[in-house]
Order: sequence, then structure tokens, then C-alpha cells
Amino acid sequence: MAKLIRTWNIEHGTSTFFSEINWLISSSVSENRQIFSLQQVVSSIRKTIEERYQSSYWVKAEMHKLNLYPSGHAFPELVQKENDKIVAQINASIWNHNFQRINKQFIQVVKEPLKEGTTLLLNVKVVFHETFGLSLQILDIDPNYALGELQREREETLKKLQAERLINANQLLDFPLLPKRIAIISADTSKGLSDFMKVLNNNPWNYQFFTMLFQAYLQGDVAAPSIIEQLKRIEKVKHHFDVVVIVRGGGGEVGLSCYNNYELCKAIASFSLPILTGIGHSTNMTVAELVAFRNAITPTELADFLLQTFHDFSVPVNDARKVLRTSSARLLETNKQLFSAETKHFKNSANNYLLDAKNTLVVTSQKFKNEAKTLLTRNREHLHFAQKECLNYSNRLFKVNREKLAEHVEQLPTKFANRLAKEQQQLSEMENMVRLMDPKNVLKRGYSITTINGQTLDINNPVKIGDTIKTVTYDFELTSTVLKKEEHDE
Amino acid sequence: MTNELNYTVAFEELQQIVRDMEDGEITVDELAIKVKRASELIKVCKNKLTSTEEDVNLILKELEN
Amino acid sequence: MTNELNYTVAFEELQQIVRDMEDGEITVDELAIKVKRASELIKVCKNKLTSTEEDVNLILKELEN
Amino acid sequence: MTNELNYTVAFEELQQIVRDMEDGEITVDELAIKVKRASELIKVCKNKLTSTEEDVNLILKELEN
Amino acid sequence: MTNELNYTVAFEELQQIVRDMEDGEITVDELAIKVKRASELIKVCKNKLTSTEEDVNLILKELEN
Amino acid sequence: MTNELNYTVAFEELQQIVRDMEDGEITVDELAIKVKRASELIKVCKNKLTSTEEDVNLILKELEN
Amino acid sequence: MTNELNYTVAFEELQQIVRDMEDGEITVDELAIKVKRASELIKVCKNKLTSTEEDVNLILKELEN
Repeated sequence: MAKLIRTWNIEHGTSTFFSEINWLISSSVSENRQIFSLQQVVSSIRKTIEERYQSSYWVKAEMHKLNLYPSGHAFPELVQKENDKIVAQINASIWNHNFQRINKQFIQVVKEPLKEGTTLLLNVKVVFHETFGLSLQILDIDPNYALGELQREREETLKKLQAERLINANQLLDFPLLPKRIAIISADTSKGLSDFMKVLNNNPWNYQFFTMLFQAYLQGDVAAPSIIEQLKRIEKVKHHFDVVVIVRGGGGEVGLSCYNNYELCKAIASFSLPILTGIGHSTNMTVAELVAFRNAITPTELADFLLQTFHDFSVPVNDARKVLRTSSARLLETNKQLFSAETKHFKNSANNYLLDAKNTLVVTSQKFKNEAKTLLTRNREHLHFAQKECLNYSNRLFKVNREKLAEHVEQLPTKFANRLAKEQQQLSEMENMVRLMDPKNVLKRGYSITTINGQTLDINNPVKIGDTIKTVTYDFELTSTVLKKEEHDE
Repeated sequence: MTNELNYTVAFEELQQIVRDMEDGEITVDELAIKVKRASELIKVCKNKLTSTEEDVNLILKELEN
Repeated sequence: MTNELNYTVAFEELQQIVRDMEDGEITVDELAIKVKRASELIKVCKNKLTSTEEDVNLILKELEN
Repeated sequence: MTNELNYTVAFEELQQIVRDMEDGEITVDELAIKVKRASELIKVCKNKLTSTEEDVNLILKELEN
Repeated sequence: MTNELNYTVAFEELQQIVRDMEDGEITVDELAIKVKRASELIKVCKNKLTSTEEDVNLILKELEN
Repeated sequence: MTNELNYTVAFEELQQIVRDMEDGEITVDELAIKVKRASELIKVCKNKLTSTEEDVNLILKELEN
Repeated sequence: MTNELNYTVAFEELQQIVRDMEDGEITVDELAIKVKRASELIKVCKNKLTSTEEDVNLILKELEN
């Protein structure tokens, strides 16, 4: 596309153009004034311009007005703006046959007819007409450039909405469970609308929708403000509605660039009800569709979607009935089983309890009986044992005492005999002594005893010569007279 | 009562009852009440699907103001 | 009194009695009373189950139409 | 007196007597009295069990219907 | 006198006698008396045992029925 | 007189006599008398033992029956 | 006279006589008398011993039987 664009240097062109004018002015003020007819002058200008601008030029300009005439010719106003101020302006013309061709090409490429207010790349020829004056004859318009411009507008709208954080705003709204009450923005002549209504109204499930049409232009430059206007109206009565739908269809794919319009897109994105679009085209999604709560390719599809939401609601409601039936039955069945199991369990437990209690009592009773008998038996044994011990210990006592007695009985004669022997010995010792002492036994050995007056002689019983003494021997008793007395030398 | 019930609330309550019943989280005591309630809710919801509530003329009148 | 008992409470009390009986936590003296109580509870539960089933079936039948 | 005894008290006293007998803590002099007492207790327990069983069986039979 | 003796006292006295005999603390002179006493005690105990046994058996037999 | 003697006294006197005899604490004059006495004591003891044994055996035999 | 003398008295007198004789304080005249007396005493004692032995042996023999 770039090689097609050959821009015409306006400044340069202007300088040559004005030299031509200067020439005209200088001639008009000369002394020997030469009078030209207007036609001469205008023809001269035309000639000059024709000579000067023989070829065609590629000019970038905004088509301010199209001014299409019934004749099929169009006389657009071209301007150049800088900071919203018009800095250049010129009228242009497109002849019928050119216009038809250009428009056809446009719709084919851009999917839009020529549109006012857009910047275009124009192939122009500078023409001067004696009666109509200077204008640019548009020979061709580059649709690719326009397409680029449209893309740019789309990008810009998106960027702005992004910046304003509105891109998702509508999509973030809660979608009603049943989008029953529908504000329709469409045209009553639109085939899209009739498709949409047909699907909604002829649903075999008898779903009831309430729809109200808000008429609007659906394409071209008028569409955006028209739709915005209706959105404003809907806003006023929004409590009567669940969703807004924008449906269009059957109008081909041309004139949809209005749906990239920033104002419209902003209005949609920031609308307080979910907006559904079904504007029927197959090309790139417009920004309006992108920011809408939901986009359907066609109105029919949109209607189907709405019906589907009813289904989505209706199915679980219908299922709920089934669930109620089956779950109730199951719940009751489960509880009945639990209950009957518990009842059985209860009966068993009660019976087991009694059985246990009886057994325990029987066991305890038996134990009691055994213990009573054991106690008696044990005591009897103790008694028997005591009795036996009595006998044993008695017998032992007898035996011990008998033995001790016997011991003494045995000792008695021995001890007596010993004693007797000792006495006898003592006695015989005495007897011996006495025998030894007996004077008779002394006399036997030749000794004799002399006495005087019956007394043995000693110092106390002295003897005088002449005394009669008596001498006793073992065998004799002699009487003598003392003849001599001698003292023993001591 | 059912007339006052918002169908959204009704739908959610119904689904909750259905979930509870499926999960077996309803006692025998609650069962009849829950089933009764669910049947009411079903009626509310079904009715909503096939009823029309809005009046174009009223809206048009509101739009005039 | 038993009329005021709901199924859940009745069934739990029944279970508790059975548990107590099994665990030997009921004396022989209490047994007859407990068994009587359990039989009452069983009746309560049975009635509740039956009446609930009837109620539910009625409601569901009504819903079908 | 025995009529007033409940099963639990009677059975515990019985068990105590049996335990005392096992431990040899009952003398021959006491034995007859203790045995008499124990036999009374056993009768009390038996009667109580029998009457309880009848009660329980009655309740359980009633429950079958 | 022996009639008044209870089994326990009698049996303890008997055991004391047996112990004394075992320790040799009874003289021949006392022996007869002690043995006589022991025999009396044994009789007391035996009688007591017998009568107790009869009582017990009677009670136990009565219990069987 | 001997009848009045009990075994213990008799046996002790006997023991004393036997002990005294050898030690000469009994005069020869008394000796015959003492031995006579001892023999009497022995008889007393023997009789006592015999009679006591008979008594005991009798008592115990009597107990067997 | 000697018959009246008991062994103890006789033996003591005998011992005294022997002691006196050993002391030599007895005159020859007396000595004969003492010896005579001692002889008599010895006889008495001997007779006593003999008679005692006979008596005792009799007693002991009697005991054997």
C-alpha cells in the first residue's frame, strides 16, 4: 500500500500557484489597462492551472462532507485539521462513475461505504472550472488506507476503554438467571430483529419473554449516536429490564465500523445492564461486540443463547423434582434400614443383656454354694486336724514322761548301791584306825604299860623308890616295887 | 409467601435443598418440610419461566417523564 | 411427651440406650424402664418414618400435576 | 425388707458375701446367717430378673405387631 | 456352758490347747483336763458345723427349687 | 496320801530324791525311807501316766464316734 | 542301848573317838575304853548298813515287779 501513496507537496504547489496569481494582479494594475473579460481571465486561470497541474496527485485529507447528489455525483469538502482547527480546505468532486467504482471498492475492502469525517488517501487532479472554480477532482480513493484508518480508530477506542478500565465493565455485571425482560435496540425493519423475535416467541417450551423495541439506526455514521440515545432511554427504565440486546442482520457486512465508535463502545461498556450483541457479521469483532456482555454472531444465535439460559434454569428445576423423588426415597429407605437394624440390634441387646444377667447370677449363685460348702469342709478339716494333733501331742507327752520316769527308776538302785559302798568304805576305814589304836595290839608287839595307883607314870604322876607299880604286858599283869629311879637325860 | 420470593433466591434455595438431599444431609424430621419447601420453590421457578410481568404502556409512560 | 420428640433425637436416644445396654451401663433395675423407653422411641421413629413418607409422596404427587 | 431391695444393691451384697466367703472372712457362726442372707438375695435377684424378663418380653412382643 | 460357746471362740480355744500341747507347756496332770476340754470344744465345733451344714443345705436345697 | 500327789509334784520329789541320794544328802538312816518314798513316787507317776493315757485315749476314742 | 543309836549319831561318835585317839590325849586306860566303844559303834553302823541294804533291796525288788 505504501508504494501507492505519493503525497503531493502542498507548499511547493502553492508557490507556483501564487506566482500565477501575481502575474494576474500585476497585469491588472498596469497603466495602459487592458480589459479582460471574466471568461478570458477564468479561462487563463484554468489554462495556467491545467498546464501547471497536469498529472494527478495522492493527497491525504479528511472528507469533511460527502455531498452526494442524486445525479450520482458527489462534491465532498476536503479539509486538513490541526488541533481541531481547519488549516486547509477545498471542495472536491467525484463523478458518478468514479464514485460508484470507488464505493464498490471501498465496501469490498473496508466493508464500509465512503464516510464523512474520515481521513482518506485520495488520488486527485487539480481542476479549474470557469463557473465552478477551483476544485480537486477525486479520481480514486485508496481503500487500504481507509482500512488502516478504521483499524486505527478501533485500536484507539480499545486503548481508551482500556485506559478507562471500561473494557470489561459490562462483562463484569451479574447476568440475570433468567433474562426475561429484554430491551431490544434494533430497527423494526431489520431482518435480524424478526429472526430474533421468531426464535424467542416460537419456542416450544412456552418460555415467556417480555421484549420492547428501542428503534435505532444500526449502521453507518448515524448508528452510534442513535444507539447511544436509545441506551440513555433504556437507562431511564432499566428496572423493567434484565438485559439489552442490540440486534441487526440481513444488512450485509457493510457499515459496521460505527461499532468501533468510541462513544458507542463506552456507552455499551459502561451500561448498567448486560448488553448482548447480535449484529450479524463474520469479520473481525467490533469493539462494541468485544465490550458487550456477550456477543452472538447472529440474532438467531443470540435468541438461542437466551433460550439456553432458560433451559439452564429450567433443567435443574425439572431435575429437582426427580432428585426430590429419588433422594427422598433413598433417604427414607436408608433411614428405614438404619431404623430396622437398630430395632433388631435393640432386641438382641435386650435379650443378651438378660441372658448375661441370668448367667452372672447363676454363676454367682453356684460360686456361693461352692464357697459355703468349701467353708464347711475346710472347717471340718481344721477340726479333724486339731483332734489328730491332740492325740499326737498327748502320746508324745506320755512317751517323754515315761522315758524320764524310766530313767529315774533306773538310776535309783545304782545311786543307792554307790552310796552304800561309800558308807561301807568309810566305816571300814574307821574300823582300821580303831584297831590300830587299840592298846592290846601295842602290847602284842612287846610293849607294856606301867601304872601307879591306876595311873600311867609321868611328870604329873611321879614315882618314888619303894612305890608299888603295876605293869601290864600282853600276856601278864605284874605288880612290882620301884627299886631305882633314874632321870632320863633330855 | 411464594409470590414474594425472588426466583433467583428460590432457585438457589432449591438447588441447596437438592444438594443437601443428594448428599443425604437432611434428617427424617426435615424431609417432609424440605420436600414441601422444594415443591413450592419448583412452582415459583416454573412459574417464572412462563409468566410475563412487564407492561409496555407503563414503561412508555415512565419514558415520557 | 413422645409426640414432641423428633426422629433424630428419638433415634439417637434409642441408639444410646442400645449402646448403654451393650456396654452394661444399665442396671437390671433400669432395664425394663429403658426397654419401655426404647420401645416408645421405636414407635415414635416408625410413625415419623411412615408419616414422612406419606407426606413426601403426597407433595411429590401434587407436584407432578 | 427384701422387697425393697433393688437388683443392683442385692447383687452387690451377694457378691460381697461370696467374696468374704472366698477370703475366709466369714466364720462358721456367721455362715448360716450369711447363707440365709445370700439365698434371700439370690431370690430377690431371680425374681427381679424374671419379672424384668417378662416385662421386656411383653414390650418386645408388643413391638413386633 | 459349752452350749453358749460359739464356733469361733471354741475353735480358737481348741487351737490354743493344741499349740500349748505342741510347745510342751501342758503337764501330765493337766493333760487329761485339757484333752477333755479339747474334746468338748471339738464337739461344740462339730455340732456347730453339723447344724450349720444342715441349715446351709436346707437353704441351698430350697434355693434349687 | 499318794492319791493326792499329782504327777508333777511326785516326779519332782522323785528327781530330788535321786539327785540327793548319791550326794550324801540323805543320811543312811533316812535312806531306806527315801527309797521307799521314791518307789512310792514312781508308782504314783506310773499310775498317773497310765490312768491319764487311758483317760485321754478314752476321750479321744469317744470323739471318733 | 545300841539299838537306839542311829547310824548318823553312831558314826559321828565313832569319828570323834577316832579323832580323840589320834590326838593322843587319851590315857591308856581310857583308850581301852574308847576302843571298846568304837568297836561297839562300828558294829552298830555295820548293822545299820546291812539292814538298810536289805530293806532297800527289798523295796527295789518290789519295784521291779
